[in-house]
Amino acid sequence: MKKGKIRILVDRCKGCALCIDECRYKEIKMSKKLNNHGYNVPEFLGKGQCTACKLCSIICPEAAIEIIELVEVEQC
Amino acid sequence: MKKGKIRILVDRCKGCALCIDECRYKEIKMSKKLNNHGYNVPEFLGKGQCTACKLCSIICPEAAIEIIELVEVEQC
Amino acid sequence: MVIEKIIYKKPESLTDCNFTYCSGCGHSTVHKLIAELVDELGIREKTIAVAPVGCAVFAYDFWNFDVSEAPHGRTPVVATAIKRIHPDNVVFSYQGDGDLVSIGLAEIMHTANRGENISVIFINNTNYGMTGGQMAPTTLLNQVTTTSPMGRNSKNYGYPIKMIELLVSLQGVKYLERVKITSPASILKAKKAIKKAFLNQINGTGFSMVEVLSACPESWKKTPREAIKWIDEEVSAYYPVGKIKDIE
Amino acid sequence: MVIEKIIYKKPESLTDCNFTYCSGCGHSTVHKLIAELVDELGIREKTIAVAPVGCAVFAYDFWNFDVSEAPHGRTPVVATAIKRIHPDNVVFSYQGDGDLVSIGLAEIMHTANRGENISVIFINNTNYGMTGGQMAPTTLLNQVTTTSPMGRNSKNYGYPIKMIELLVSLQGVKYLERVKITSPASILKAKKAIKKAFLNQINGTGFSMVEVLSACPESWKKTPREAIKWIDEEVSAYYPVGKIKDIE
Amino acid sequence: MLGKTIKMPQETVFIKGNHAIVEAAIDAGCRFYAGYPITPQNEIPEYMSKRMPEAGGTFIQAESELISINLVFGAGAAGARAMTTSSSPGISLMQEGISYMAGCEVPGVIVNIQRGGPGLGNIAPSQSDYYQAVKPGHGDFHSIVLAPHNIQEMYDYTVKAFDLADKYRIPVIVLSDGLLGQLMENITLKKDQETEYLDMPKDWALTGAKGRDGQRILSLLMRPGALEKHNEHLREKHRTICDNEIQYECFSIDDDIDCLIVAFGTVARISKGVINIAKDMRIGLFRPITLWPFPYMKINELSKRVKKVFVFEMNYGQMLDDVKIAVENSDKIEFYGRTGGGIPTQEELYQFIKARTKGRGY
Amino acid sequence: MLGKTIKMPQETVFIKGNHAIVEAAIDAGCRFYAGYPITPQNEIPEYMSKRMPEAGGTFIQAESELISINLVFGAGAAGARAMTTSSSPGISLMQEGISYMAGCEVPGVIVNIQRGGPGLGNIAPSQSDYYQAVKPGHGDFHSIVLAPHNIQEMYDYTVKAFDLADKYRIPVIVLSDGLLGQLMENITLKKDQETEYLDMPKDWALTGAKGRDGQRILSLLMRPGALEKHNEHLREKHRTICDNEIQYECFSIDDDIDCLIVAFGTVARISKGVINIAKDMRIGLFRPITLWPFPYMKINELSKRVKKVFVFEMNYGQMLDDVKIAVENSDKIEFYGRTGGGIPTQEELYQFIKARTKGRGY
Amino acid sequence: MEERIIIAGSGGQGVQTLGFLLAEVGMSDKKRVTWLPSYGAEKRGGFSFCHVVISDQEIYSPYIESPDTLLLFDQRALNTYKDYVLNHTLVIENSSLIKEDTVVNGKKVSIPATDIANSILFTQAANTVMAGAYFALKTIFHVENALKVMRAVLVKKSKQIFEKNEKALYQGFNFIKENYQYV
Amino acid sequence: MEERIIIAGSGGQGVQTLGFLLAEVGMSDKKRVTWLPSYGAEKRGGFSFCHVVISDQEIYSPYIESPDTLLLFDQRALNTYKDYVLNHTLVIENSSLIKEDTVVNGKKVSIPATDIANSILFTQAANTVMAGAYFALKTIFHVENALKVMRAVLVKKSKQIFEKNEKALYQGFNFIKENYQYV
Ligand SMILES: Cc1ncc(C[n+]2csc(CCOP(=O)(O)OP(=O)(O)O)c2C)c(N)n1
Ligand SMILES: Cc1ncc(C[n+]2csc(CCOP(=O)(O)OP(=O)(O)O)c2C)c(N)n1
Ligand code: SF4
Ligand code: SF4
Ligand code: SF4
Ligand code: SF4
Ligand code: SF4
Ligand code: SF4
Ligand SMILES: [Mg+2]
Ligand SMILES: [Mg+2]
Repeated sequence: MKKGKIRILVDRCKGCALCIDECRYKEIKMSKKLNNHGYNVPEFLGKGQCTACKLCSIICPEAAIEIIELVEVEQC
Repeated sequence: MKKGKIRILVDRCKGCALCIDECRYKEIKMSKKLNNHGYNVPEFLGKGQCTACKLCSIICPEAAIEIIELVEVEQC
Repeated sequence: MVIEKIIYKKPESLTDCNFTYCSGCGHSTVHKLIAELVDELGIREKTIAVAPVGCAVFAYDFWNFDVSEAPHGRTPVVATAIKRIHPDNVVFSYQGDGDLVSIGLAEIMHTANRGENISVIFINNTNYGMTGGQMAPTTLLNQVTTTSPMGRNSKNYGYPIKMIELLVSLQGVKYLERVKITSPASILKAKKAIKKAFLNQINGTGFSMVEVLSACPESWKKTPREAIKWIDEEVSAYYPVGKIKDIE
Repeated sequence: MVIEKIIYKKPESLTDCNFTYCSGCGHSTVHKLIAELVDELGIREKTIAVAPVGCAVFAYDFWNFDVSEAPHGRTPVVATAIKRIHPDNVVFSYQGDGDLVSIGLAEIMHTANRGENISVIFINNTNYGMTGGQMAPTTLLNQVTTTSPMGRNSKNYGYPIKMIELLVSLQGVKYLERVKITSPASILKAKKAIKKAFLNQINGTGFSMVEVLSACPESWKKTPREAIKWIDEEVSAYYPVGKIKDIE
Repeated sequence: MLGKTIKMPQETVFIKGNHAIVEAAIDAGCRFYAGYPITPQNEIPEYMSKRMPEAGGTFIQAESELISINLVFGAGAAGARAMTTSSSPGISLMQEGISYMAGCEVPGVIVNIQRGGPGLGNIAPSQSDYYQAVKPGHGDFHSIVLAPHNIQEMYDYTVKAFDLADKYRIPVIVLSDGLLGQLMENITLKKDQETEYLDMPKDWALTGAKGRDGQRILSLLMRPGALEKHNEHLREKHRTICDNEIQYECFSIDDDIDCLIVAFGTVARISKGVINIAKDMRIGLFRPITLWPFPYMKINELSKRVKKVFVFEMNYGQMLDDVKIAVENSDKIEFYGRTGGGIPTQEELYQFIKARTKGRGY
Repeated sequence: MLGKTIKMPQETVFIKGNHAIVEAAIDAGCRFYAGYPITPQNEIPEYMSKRMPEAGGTFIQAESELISINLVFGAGAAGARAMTTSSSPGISLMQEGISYMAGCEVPGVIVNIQRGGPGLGNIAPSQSDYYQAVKPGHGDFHSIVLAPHNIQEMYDYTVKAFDLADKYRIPVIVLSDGLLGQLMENITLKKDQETEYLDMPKDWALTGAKGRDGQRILSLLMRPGALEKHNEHLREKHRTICDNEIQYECFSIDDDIDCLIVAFGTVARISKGVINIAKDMRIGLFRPITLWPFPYMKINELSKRVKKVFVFEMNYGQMLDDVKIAVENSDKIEFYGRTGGGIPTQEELYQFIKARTKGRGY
Repeated sequence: MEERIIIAGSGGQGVQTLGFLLAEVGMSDKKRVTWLPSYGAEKRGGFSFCHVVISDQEIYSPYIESPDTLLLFDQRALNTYKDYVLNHTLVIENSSLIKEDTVVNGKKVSIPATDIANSILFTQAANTVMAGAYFALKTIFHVENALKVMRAVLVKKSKQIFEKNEKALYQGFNFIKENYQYV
Repeated sequence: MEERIIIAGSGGQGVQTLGFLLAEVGMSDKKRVTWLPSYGAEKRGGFSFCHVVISDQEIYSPYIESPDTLLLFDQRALNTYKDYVLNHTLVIENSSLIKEDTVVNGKKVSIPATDIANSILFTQAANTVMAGAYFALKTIFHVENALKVMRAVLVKKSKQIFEKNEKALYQGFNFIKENYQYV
């Protein structure tokens, strides 16, 4: 299983909450924060369960979610 | 077999000749006459073979052919 | 004794004005059929026609019932409004292929889709007759016209539009038939189809359209006989005649 | 050691301007997909879009490639001309259902019939979003809108027009697919369909159109989630998704 | 719902301009409406979709402005009182249809809630369709053009539009704008009023040829001279209208004014405010209500009594043409216009007058 | 085929007005044409369907005038020289599109071979689209309007139209009529001429964002003040055009004329004939060639030198409005117009002048 | 020199072709020429006319109200244009199709053009017969000039058609020469 | 008496509703009233404003350039309208959403309307809080009058919603009474 995390571009987000439904690991949750446009935005929990599966970014209408894969590399 | 004759409303006729093709008894023939609009018009020959079948009037675009049935009636 | 019984004469619903169409023109035949039907159905006093812009714009000179003009292509729209105002009248639009398929395509489709209870008589002569025989969306492939001097090619102009086939999928449409008028038999069939379109309206069935493959000897540069032959051989090969939809 | 590899970010073909559409609006999703595809196909420098009059008129703020406006409904006409002038560019029209099915019905049909080698992205959200949610020819039966306060009834307004089914009979049309964007899986399918429409154009295949069933939470008075559900349950029941025509 | 009409005592209501149009049409006996959405007139088709069925009439949401105007043409030809509404780009699309109505002498009412242009422009109020209303599309014809300046007049002149349309068999345009369309104000409705020409017989209308020969609604006149004769008939009608139907308001015009403002619609209203604050100057307002027929004579007469004629519009000077025609001495005329949806304020008009009169008001 | 162009020695040809338009467009580098049939301009799309492919350009037979004008819009936006042609009712249908071209600053040429109106009218020549050409559709904009009066000018001003369109990014209308469209006359073609602005770079055109950010062709400007700013820019452009592009012809205007005729196009031609036969009167002709920008100043100046200003048109007085604006003293103006396809004859114009000047020519 | 000609008849009679021929002849003589057809309705057998002006100088109005010459093919043409005839107008009328002649002014010449054309078994050439008559009457052009122009156009199509037209032209020309002394 | 009010904020904050409420209160007091909304874009979270004029006499311009009262809901509203403030203008600003206050002229009153609304667990009622502040500051209307109008409209919808709004109204009213002496 890949490991990953996401970055929400808070000011692009419109708080539609569709990403939350999509994450089967419940790594995303609605927060109490309002962004600059007054939308209530979700936050990434970072429980370490994110697999960088991209589903949240695919459903996100706003292209507001960046997906980051965490790749283990040998130190050299 | 019914007997009939036709009357061509010469000034409605445009000389398209379609009626001529339609009469299987060849009762209609193109004449040398020009009507008031300059069209060369056909004439009814009256050979006595007309059956008032109406085919000529059906094909006539101009409603220029009247069909007359000749009905034998007992004198009284 | 022999008495003379007139069994056919020019219908009452025609005025005394001669048709001004070219010799052998299909408009004349269809005008005549419509007048005959209006007589036969006894609806002269409640018929309202909408004439198109096209050769048949002059229809109002020939029919002795109410006729309105309409801007080019908007013919079924004008008919729709008249029918909505006078639902008990018999209202039909009479349209050429330029009027109906080209500039008025949106109008006929929306009218059909709304299922307006009108009858549409559609005269397809595969060109713009009135303006001098230009290419229409209905022009056959390779047909030479004044704007397709090398013949219509599908690469630049696509394929001839089959209007009936296009309308068939619309639920609002109740009756579609394509006819020709090249012989007494086909003319009688055409008349029956138009009658059905009128009766559908009278019975409240809904939108009906009859497409008539119609001669334009003038633009086709053919004699009336040749024109009819061309319809039988070429035009109806591409545009098959017959009843395509009939929902009671 | 763990290094961070960004495997998805906002596509290059989007400007830094945030979408101004409502939360959960389908336009945003499709804009994003198109931008991703333009990046992936490496065609940003030769893509020319034509934006409609409708909510997506603002598309030109969001895409970082050339975009033209077009009068309401004439979108595919403008695209046609641009493509004819620049045949090596990738030209697509992006249109709402009001734009494409209502006022622009003749334009899309004639463009399709001419077989113009363009791609059409058709956003069907069953209403006029931009003007405040009025009934469109695509509005579902019984759907309440600001101009169908009692719900659309077929008697006065006919039936919702299935555009894809209407275009299918035109020979000039090469590819038609209806998609939805209600889940990651369906979004990926939608993306594939749009890609195919672009590739068809690049390969010279001809006219391609993809219809996207798209959420308009604002007019539907639904949350984004409810809107998506309504598409899955109601909208796509009437407008079945899938590939309807595909001629190579 | 916001902007919903509020009923007040004594038959008055607090109502939005767009809604007032609807009530007026229904009160005037209009039972056929067709329209296509466009901001800022959407409340008209929206409200109509409810009100017209209630009134037993036909509401059709047209699929385009071409369909709208041609539905109105057909309904008018059938003898009905019919209306469509739109805003600037949509009205441009109706130009052919309006010309047909004029040529065929089919009555009908067209409401234009103008917005900024050219092209798609924006949705803010504007008066930049003066030209296409008053100097219309192809052929020698005119529509009567009425320009209300408050919501009471949105109602009253819409009612009147139907009367004029029937009286003269002519298209009548109510030329309003986005501000008046959206504005709410108290007005008095005259419910179910008898309009003067409502029961006027329309023997020319198409109703079926019952007991008579078929009759025609047409504008094609191909026989040599026929169209010219028809146009002469139309011109005669135009002359009659010019003689009888000119309407205007003189506001604060007394014998010793130095300046005359000429303005219509929204800008006329704002100009009244200018006069109200410009206590230091002697200014009157002449407000044309009929833009066609245009009150040339009256303006000419008034212009002789003043030192300056100010023309204020929400465009770059369209009515200005007609004022120039009316005013003999062009040096007297000063124009100030805002465009693209800009609304001139009392203050800027006041300052403009001041600047052009060296502060003296003339 | 009748009406076929006949080549003459020395690069002159005997050519039909409608065909001259086609040759001019091709010679001016137009490689995109879209049109829909309508009499009396059918020879243009017909001849184009042959000539444009020969010239390697695109000919599209549009399925309506809406499609025509929007194809021209698209081709213009893509940087091409593009043209459409029609006649009056068809031009009415283009009003929205022309407004968009003006708003988006897309160049393009629109030829109007005017016919009688209103409505379907007839197919005889007319000048009754002056209004919709010169006082156009929605929004504050202008097209440049050129009015040729013979076949040489049908050619020359069509070529010029393309130059002006590109120079100013503006729609240009060639306002002709059925008589000039159908007339054959000897003219000189300037084959493959270099037009002044043919190679003008069009960085604003949509060609794909090669090495740059995406750019836009648009007219929607919703941000507060943005549209007004854009309109001010358009107005500046209009002013520049007014300063630089006014064209007219003074015919037989010398110091001691008593009467001035103002006429354009076909009627100007006939008016020359009037002057030719009216040896007993001292008459000059002022012929505006650009109808917008209109030569107000020159007419104003000339009008001061004469006792009468005659305005002759094939309509009920549309350019008359602009002449009234130009001429200070309205009592001097006498109007004679034929309409609905009527063509005024030399004789009737001559008699009219005589009657209005008590036979003295003034 | 300015010669203003109106030709009128019905669609199909060759009215426009005749006008065009005269225009070409004028041009071959290095004159300025305008040719203004009627348009739109003639194909339906309707009224057809054209205006041709041939001149040494700039031609102002190509639209003719006071014709120097009127070539009338049939009764309707005569009825329409009879009031245009001025004292100086030359009227050439096709007497085969004009029965009631009500023209009073002008110089009048009648020629049975249709009958002459029929007599050479080429009805369509009635217009060429009329042309022949015109050239016999108006000496501003040489009939040979006309023949040259006709040859250039017609020979391309068919030698036979040219020859028939040539015959028609001369029959029209000679008919006038034989029947009208005062020319 | 003429009171010219501009209200501004973002779509969804109840700007139009507040304007409409003030208009209704004016009417209930037998005044002439105009209400001019912004239209078209606000549903997309865009800028939203309305102009309300309440007067004893005919109202000329319903479009306001020199407001007597400005009700500003957020930073963008303030930025847009700060230059409209004249010496006599009363500015009521929602300090919950306005952080940089650059207004210099006029009489200024700050109230944390959004916070107050949140505190009664009804964020949507920020506009009613603002209304309460307005009625506390401008004595041309009675707050009871406003309550009556609100009751007529809201009770139809839900008693609970009315009660929350009533509470919001009074909290706004009282906040002013408690914090601003000069009123
Ligand atoms: C708006 C407009 N565009 C174009 C025309 C010119 N026009 C008149 S009839 C016609 C086409 C007629 O073709 P069709 O409808 O097929 O009728 P047909 O004459 O062939 O019977 C056209 C283009 C017009 N009158 N109005
Ligand atoms: C000629 C014209 N008519 C009407 C309008 C108003 N208008 C703007 S957008 C629109 C409809 C948009 O609906 P749709 O195409 O479905 O797009 P959506 O906003 O739903 O994405 C209308 C009618 C216009 N701008 N121009
Ligand atoms: S990438 Fe997948 S696992 Fe990670 S947050 Fe998004 S949906 Fe959840
Ligand atoms: S899907 Fe995107 S826009 Fe919606 S809440 Fe998640 S991050 Fe925000
Ligand atoms: S009725 Fe029949 S038989 Fe008689 S002429 Fe006509 S076609 Fe011949
Ligand atoms: S079918 Fe009719 S129009 Fe044709 S030739 Fe016979 S009678 Fe004449
Ligand atoms: S041109 Fe064609 S359609 Fe028109 S009248 Fe002649 S034959 Fe009929
Ligand atoms: S109104 Fe509908 S289509 Fe328009 S932006 Fe909002 S959700 Fe999207
Ligand atoms: Mg046709
Ligand atoms: Mg939509």
